[in-house]
Amino acid sequence: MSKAIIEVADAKVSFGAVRALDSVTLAIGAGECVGLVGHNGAGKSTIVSVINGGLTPQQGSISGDGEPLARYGINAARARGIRCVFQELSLCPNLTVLENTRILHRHLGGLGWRRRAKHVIERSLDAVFPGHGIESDRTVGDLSIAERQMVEIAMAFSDAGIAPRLIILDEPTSSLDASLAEQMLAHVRRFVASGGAVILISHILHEILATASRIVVMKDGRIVAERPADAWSEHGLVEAMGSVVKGEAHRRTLRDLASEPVVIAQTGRGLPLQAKRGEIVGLAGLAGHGQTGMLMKLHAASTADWLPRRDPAVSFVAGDRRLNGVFELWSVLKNFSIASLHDLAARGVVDAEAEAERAGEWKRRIDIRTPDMANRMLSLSGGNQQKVLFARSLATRAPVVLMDDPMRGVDVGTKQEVYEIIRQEAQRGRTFVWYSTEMEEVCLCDRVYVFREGEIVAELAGDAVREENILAASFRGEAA
Amino acid sequence: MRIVDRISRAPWIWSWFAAFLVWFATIMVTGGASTLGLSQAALTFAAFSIIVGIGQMFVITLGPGNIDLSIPATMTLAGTVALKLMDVDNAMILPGLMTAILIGIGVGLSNYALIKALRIPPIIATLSMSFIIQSAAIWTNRGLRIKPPSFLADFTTSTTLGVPNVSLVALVISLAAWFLLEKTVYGRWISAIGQSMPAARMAGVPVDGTRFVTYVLSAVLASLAGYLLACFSGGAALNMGTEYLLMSIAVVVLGGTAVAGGDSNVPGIWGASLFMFLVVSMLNTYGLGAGIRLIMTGLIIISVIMLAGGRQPSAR
Amino acid sequence: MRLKPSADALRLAIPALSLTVLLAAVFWLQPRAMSYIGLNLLFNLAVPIALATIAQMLIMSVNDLDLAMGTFVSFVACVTATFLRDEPLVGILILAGAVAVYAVLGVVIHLRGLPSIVVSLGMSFVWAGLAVLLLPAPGGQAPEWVRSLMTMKPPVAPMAIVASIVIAIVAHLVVMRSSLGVLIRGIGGNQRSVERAGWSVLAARAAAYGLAGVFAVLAGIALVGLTTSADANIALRYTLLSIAGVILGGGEFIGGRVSPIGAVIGALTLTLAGSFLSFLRISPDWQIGAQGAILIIVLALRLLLNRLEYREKRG
Amino acid sequence: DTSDKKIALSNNYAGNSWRQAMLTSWDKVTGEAVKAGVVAAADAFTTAENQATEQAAQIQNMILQGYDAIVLNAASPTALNGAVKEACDAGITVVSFDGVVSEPCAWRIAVDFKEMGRSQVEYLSKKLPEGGNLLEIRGLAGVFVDDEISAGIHEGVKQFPQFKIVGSVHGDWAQDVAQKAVAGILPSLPEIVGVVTQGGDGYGAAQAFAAAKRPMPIIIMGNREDELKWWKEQKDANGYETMSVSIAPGVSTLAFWVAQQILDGKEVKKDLVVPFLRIDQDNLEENLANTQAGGVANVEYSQADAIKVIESAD
Ligand SMILES: Nc1ncnc2c1ncn2[C@@H]1O[C@H](COP(=O)(O)OP(=O)(O)OP(=O)(O)O)[C@@H](O)[C@H]1O
Ligand SMILES: Nc1ncnc2c1ncn2[C@@H]1O[C@H](COP(=O)(O)OP(=O)(O)OP(=O)(O)O)[C@@H](O)[C@H]1O
Ligand SMILES: [Mg+2]
Ligand SMILES: [Mg+2]
Repeated sequence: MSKAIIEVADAKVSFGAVRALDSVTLAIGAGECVGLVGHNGAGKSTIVSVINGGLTPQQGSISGDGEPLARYGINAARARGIRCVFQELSLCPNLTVLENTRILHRHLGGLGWRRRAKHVIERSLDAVFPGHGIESDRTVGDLSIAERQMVEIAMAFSDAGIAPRLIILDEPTSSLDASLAEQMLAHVRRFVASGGAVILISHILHEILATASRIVVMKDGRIVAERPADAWSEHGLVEAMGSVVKGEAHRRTLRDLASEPVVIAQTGRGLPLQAKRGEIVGLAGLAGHGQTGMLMKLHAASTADWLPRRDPAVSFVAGDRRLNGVFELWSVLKNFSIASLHDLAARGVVDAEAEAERAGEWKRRIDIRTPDMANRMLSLSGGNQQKVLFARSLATRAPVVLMDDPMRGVDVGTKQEVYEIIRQEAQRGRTFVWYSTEMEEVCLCDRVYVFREGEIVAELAGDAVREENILAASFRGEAA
Repeated sequence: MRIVDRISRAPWIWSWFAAFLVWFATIMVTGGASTLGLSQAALTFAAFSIIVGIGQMFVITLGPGNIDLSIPATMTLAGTVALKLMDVDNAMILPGLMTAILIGIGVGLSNYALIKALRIPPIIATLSMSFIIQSAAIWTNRGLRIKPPSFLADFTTSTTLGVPNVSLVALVISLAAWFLLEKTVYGRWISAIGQSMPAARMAGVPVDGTRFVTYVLSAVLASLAGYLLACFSGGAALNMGTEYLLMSIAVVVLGGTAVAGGDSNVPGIWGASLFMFLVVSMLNTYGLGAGIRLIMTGLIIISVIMLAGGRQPSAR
Repeated sequence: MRLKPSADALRLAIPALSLTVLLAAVFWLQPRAMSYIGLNLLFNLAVPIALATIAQMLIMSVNDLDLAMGTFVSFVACVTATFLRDEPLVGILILAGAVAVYAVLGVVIHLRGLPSIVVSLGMSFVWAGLAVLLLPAPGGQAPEWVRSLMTMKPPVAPMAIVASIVIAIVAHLVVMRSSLGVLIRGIGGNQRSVERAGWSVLAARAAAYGLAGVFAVLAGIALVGLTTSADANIALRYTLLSIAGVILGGGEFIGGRVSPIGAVIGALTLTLAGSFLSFLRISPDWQIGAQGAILIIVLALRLLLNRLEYREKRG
Repeated sequence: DTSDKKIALSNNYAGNSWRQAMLTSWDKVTGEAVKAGVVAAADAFTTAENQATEQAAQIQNMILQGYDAIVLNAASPTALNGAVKEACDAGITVVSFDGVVSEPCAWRIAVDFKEMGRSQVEYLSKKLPEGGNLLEIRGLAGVFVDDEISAGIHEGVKQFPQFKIVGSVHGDWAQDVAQKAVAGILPSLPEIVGVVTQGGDGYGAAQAFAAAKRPMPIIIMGNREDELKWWKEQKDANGYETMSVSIAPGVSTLAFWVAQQILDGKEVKKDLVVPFLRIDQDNLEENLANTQAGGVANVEYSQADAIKVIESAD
């Protein structure tokens, strides 16, 4: 290969204890489409941020067209023709399509920019998604998720002065149906054929196999395999991605729960969900396919907004700590005790001694690493914050614990400790409903519901809880 | 050093510091001769701001966008109705107080009904409500000033061991508020809601119930302040709450309570209320006009928030 | 062709509908209002309110709130009735300075991460103090040109209507059509994506505040043109009126969802609501309360229509 | 004949006892006039907040409603001129009282506020010939009446230089605000012999002096019932002497009759002066007895009174 458009060498990025990138080297040349696959949290989005200029690696170098780039940032990347479609929505929902185009292309200003922006985006939309039917004066917030994703993709391919050379697509088809996805992939192929470069990230493996010229597999922040596309099969990819370390310590002990009572149930579209006393129920499937929504529904159905409940029916462990887990102004102690105040209070007055004692107990039990529980919650590392949220939930008397991908940012050692606690608690009769994006965790469950497009599509129990089965259920439809 | 460091990080210290400075500057004019008189006056009049300020603080603690603009009208209505009911009769003191409190409960209920059922933003809901309450106050008594029962008039205007009785009442309410905030489950709940409503809900906090109680609490404290103020000043007037609109917000903010919610502060309200009274007295004493007085007040509010805003709040 | 109207159009339809209903009610109660002079009388005091509402809307479009709007407009009115008339150059300098102060406030709020509510609460005292210093007692006089501008009698439609339309169009061009307006609203919608495209959010916020200052200055000048003189308390109620106007016009406190045309309609609606009440001849005791009631009713209507919109979206 | 004429009252504020007394008097007197068929209607309108903009809109609505005359208590002497001019242009008679407007086309039933301020100092000079320190309580900053009365007081002090104003506070015409402001400044003041006021603030000042245990100065009262009652108590207890002065809320009824006379075709001068209502030591009891509990000392006018006032101005 001649000169790469962009080359990242030996990049290391960590967020606290999480090694998001561990010595990653990746080069993309003109006229190739690199497929990037890996489990959730493998570091795919992180390498994208590095290439895009949004994130400076703590170690490693970046070079473009053969020359090393010392001061690399968003504007430098854009000037080199590098564009990105981000995994999460990155349009302004209150603006129209062409106004978003204006925000993206800083040099589009001046009188009559609307006409130019309209031209730019519509040409691109027409090219990528012929017959798309999206008018450029519609507000993005009014568009369906699929339409938004189409606009984002078209925006990346649009040309308003600086022609795109490298386009990074981070799970671009997650909300597109098969025909739209095919339109996009066809455009990618055309773009690559005309000398452009593309990095394509997707969990839908056959898309990658059909489109990429080279496939890179990432796992736990490293590149573990890299081969031309025709040297891969779907099965091979799944195997290479699989992050389950099937050590003995992780094996589930098969238990007979048939005679236990059902403690929580929920019906909706798809299969009904129910969990028995002492059971660990997993919610699996690709991220964002309705698992969190299900947990919220379960939670709302068993809690009251007006009057406090003496005996809590469920408790909740948040995965998105910032949004619905941590109280940032509070100490570790108060963060821990908020859900079990009723047990620690007499006539509404919190018994400070009992509170401190209970907190001390849990601090020892799951080893929260802080010298003093009166320290600010935010002074804890991410993993330790997560432990506090676990402790908060487990310290309640609630018979059911709902967990929303609670291991984000938790390091391996801590995970093992928490798994052990969950097993013990389940043994004592507590029920867990556990959404996880990590296959290893899903495989710890007694029973697993696989979600796709907001509904439960499969129920796996006992020995059927295996990675292949879960992946197969998650991808069914696309792969068929 | 540690103690100095800790104290300088306490959010309420700035308002106390400012109040002390202004107090000192004022008594220096008379070479210290006015110390007792000024201190007593400050304690007396700060008491009313403190009582309404505490109510407003509970509401502001609920998080961004929560503010009670119906406080002045509630004060007026409670004062008017209670004094009319008591009609200078010492035997009616308790029924009068009960009526004032019932009015507070009614106002709080209506406020939260508008906020919750009609999804009207709290600012506009409480404002609209305040117009209706004001009309109700006019309608009940057409602004006639009925004298308070003699016992109440004496009680509110006299002192115990040199400390004004109304400030003792404010002290009791403050201690109760402090206790509620720091020691009870309810205090934890409002602080949690103010920091993050979704997180509070997921932690099992009864969010609607707590918010409802808080709006009721604010209105009840406002009516209590109206009741006391009407007795103190010799009768309810239709405009008697007016200046407590901005005052109630200002003392909360100056007192170090986070406007973004979740972090409230009772001692700070004392400092800020004393300060707000003393700064007017000082500027009056120095013979400064209304214009300068307003400008200085504004600049001081902004400087206090700039000073307090740049620091990391300490762990609670 | 799409058949379903966009959310923007619906957002506008709600306030427009309330205004129409209210106007019909007013015409029914008072047919005399249905004339050139009648319309002017109904609406001319809405012109400064509309300008102040646009100013508040600009601040709200970057997810902030200005509690000093009323005192600032009063201050501008005092400057207009004194300096702008007697020494136009000094007057213009003062007003330009005031706009600059607004821009600086935007910078400070962004840099220090301060809550806009508190900063503007503090500023409201400052503006009020300056106004009292300028005009300790009501007085001053409107500059001739301002007065004649505001009392002009254009053909076809009365000045109040023409001015409202002009304000709506200009604000629409600035906020909805210009690049700067897009940027400002972008901050309200998704600050991160604006940053990610390489823009300076600080500069954009300062621009939003500065622009708000300009519209608020225009509000003060227009007000003096109508009242012929000023006093330090002349526009205190504009703070809450302007917020209510933005909300009535379909704007939201956060998310950068605003509508200048809606805001102008909201201001007209609020003014008309007052007239409607006085045509109803409510007992003086309850006239004040009725103002609260009408605010509640109009906002409740908004909720109802929002529900319809929501159902439409899902359906 | 004015039996088919409609008159409106435009009132800018309803939030104190004086305004409520004014509205009550209006209601009573005009109600009888309407019943007797003197006029067709006499409706009262009031605005929520004391704001000129709101009142201007109110006047414009009255123009639309087709009233023949507008009786006006204005929020600002100048800021309503635009609306008043429009009313005049529409052929409507505008009669302003208490808060008068400067627009030439309107009639003014004015109280000489300056004189009201000056006379306070004159009274004090008679009671305290050797003079002394005075405390001034002002009204609401930025409002016309406040500025006028204060100017009169300062004129009076110039005239009687044995007095010196050693402190000045804003009481916003409210007892509780006045009480608070006086209590704040009092500790730092030397001995005070007299308090000059603007009405609605004397009782609050007295309370503040009592609370500070300072000798009670001569506090000029403002005709409120609570003030008169306190004065009476002091008078009975220790012979306390003072005077009380204010504009009578019933002046609204005078304005009503003046408007009716103008509509009837009478020639009326544009500027009429009503005397302020003054209560002295000897007529205190009589006035107190005639004042509603919690209200304001009042005088209501009849058609004949109005004709007398009009004629005496010629
Ligand atoms: N801003 C951040 N702060 C802390 N941790 C982060 C941050 N961004 C990413 N991480 C962590 O870095 C790791 C790699 O994340 P990355 O987003 O690159 O994963 P990914 O491969 O894109 O996963 P997915 O398939 O879910 O998109 C994850 O463990 C994630 O939790
Ligand atoms: N802002 C802070 N203020 C005070 N102490 C802090 C702060 N940030 C981190 N610490 C302390 O420094 C230590 C190391 O933090 P760091 O986030 O690197 O931990 P970590 O190794 O990532 O932990 P974990 O394995 O649980 O993720 C933590 O134990 C924490 O108590
Ligand atoms: Mg960590
Ligand atoms: Mg990713």
